[in-house]
Amino acid sequence: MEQRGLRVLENPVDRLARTIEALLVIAPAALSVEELAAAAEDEPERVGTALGLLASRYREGRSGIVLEQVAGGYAFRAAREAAEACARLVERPVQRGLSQAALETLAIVAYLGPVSRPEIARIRGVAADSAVAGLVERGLIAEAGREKEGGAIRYEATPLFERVFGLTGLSELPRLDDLAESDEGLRARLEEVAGRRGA
Amino acid sequence: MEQRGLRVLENPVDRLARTIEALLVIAPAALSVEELAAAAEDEPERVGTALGLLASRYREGRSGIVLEQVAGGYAFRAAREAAEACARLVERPVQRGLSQAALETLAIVAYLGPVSRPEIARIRGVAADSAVAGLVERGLIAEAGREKEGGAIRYEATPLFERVFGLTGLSELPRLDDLAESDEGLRARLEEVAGRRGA
Amino acid sequence: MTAVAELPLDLDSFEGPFDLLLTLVLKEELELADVEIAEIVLTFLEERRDDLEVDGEFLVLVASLLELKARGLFPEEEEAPFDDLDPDDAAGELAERLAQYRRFRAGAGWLEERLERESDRYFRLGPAPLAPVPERPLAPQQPECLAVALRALAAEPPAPSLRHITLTFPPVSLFLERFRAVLRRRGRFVFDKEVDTLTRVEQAVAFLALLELRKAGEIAIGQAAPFEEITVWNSAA
Repeated sequence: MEQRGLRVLENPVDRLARTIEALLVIAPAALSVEELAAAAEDEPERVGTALGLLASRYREGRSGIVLEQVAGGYAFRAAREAAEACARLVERPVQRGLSQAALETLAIVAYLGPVSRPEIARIRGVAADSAVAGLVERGLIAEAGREKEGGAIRYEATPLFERVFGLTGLSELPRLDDLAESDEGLRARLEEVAGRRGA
Repeated sequence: MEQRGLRVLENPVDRLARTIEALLVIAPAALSVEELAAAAEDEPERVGTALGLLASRYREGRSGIVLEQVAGGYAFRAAREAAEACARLVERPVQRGLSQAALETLAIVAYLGPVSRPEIARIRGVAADSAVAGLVERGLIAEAGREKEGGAIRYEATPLFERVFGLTGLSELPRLDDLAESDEGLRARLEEVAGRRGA
Repeated sequence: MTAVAELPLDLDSFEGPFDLLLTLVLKEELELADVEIAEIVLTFLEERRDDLEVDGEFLVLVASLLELKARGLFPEEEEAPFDDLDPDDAAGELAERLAQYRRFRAGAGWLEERLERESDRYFRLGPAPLAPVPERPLAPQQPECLAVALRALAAEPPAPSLRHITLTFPPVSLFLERFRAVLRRRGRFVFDKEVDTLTRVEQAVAFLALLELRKAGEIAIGQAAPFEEITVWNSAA
């Protein structure tokens, strides 16, 4: 009975406000009043009222979550008083080494580049999408045009890669003459072995 | 002056709780108590106390933002009552349309990981290449090194897997022996069928 | 339980759901040689709905049964290609594998239910809209680790284990050897009689072997009229 009593007393804007809280906490980008209204299936004016309610609740000094109005609409951000903690969260400690997937992919790009994702996948025997994306994000490899018009994007090692590995140029990479006489031979050998590995 | 007075009165855990709110609202994945404590530069026990405070504030029915314990840590998610509005806002590429083959492969990786494609294929009796590639693409499993030098790549379940399936960790998976029909159950069905045939 | 497991079978040798048949076979309470696999396939086709997953599961299970049956049909004195795997071992391995597969299928079922139960749990994937961009600095690295990684990729893979391919049908080479042996002993044979006791799949593989021998010029083939018996003899004879 008490619960029902509570529900009757609930301000209908409160429920809309909760829906908007939910939408903002999962949104990958700022949401406009119209987008919020469409998702909540409610009136834009009522959404505006609810946003006003939330703005007073999620504000500096009162909450660690702050409702911010930006060009694209509304989004939650971290309170300024927590800026240092957030910086410590985001700034990862210096990483000592690369994962096996990243190292293999980087070695292929460094020795055989420019090289496309399908070529990397053939040599490693497994899709290279996330490893390539990770290395691009780190700035260790970068796009270097396409195989041909409309072909796959190719990647090459960057100057940052050379700095991190202490090289003044790719010609300083350790030699692999015992594996193959030329880059082409090396590529052929890697693809051939990968074909037999099958995984 | 009034502001200074307010600050002196403030419960110190409240400020830590606001810092944790800020960290959780920007985090791309669940944060462990240790990660929160390191970022907030505070004691893990006090972080635990603050999380308890936040759990009672951010809970179903009270808030559109819900604090949940998942994937070895804590994370904000949308309240279940707002699910329909959320569905109108975002697609869910990770969990949408997982095929039977993908679910079986996922179960094998989650229970046995790190495990290689040939091992998965042996258990399922069919090649697992496309199922594995699809699960990697979705971020539910990830590479975990090779079996040995030049051997097959092994895979393991990711924190995203735990988050999507709402698990605090892989240890929360039920024992397979409890799930599969026991010999006793089969025996009972055998006798039932035998009885039917005799009648 | 899935559709395949509950497929109702009404065979001469067995009546009941498909998974019970599998269980009885694996417990050796039912002789697989007496089980008409073609009938199982026909029943499945009658009951079949357009569901690729169910089709796939059925294929896996029927392939397992066929494999087991095919092994049982080759007499032990024949030189089988499964040198390291006698029929008893094969049955044991298959039983173990099917039991393991069942356990993981149950695990998959649990995951599916869990996903359904959690379908109203939404959370953000990826970074927050106004979050600071993370940096991931990397310590100085040694170029040698790149060479090591590439050498490992160029290394010969470990010899593949036969355990991965035991679900395949009998290889053509088995019948090549078998037909050559028969011709050495007798000089000629009637194909139909030679493969009479085999299953359709085995007969198909045997026929491929016949074509292969013909192509290589090792044998001559004669047939009086379409659908008549095929006679095979040594082409050198």
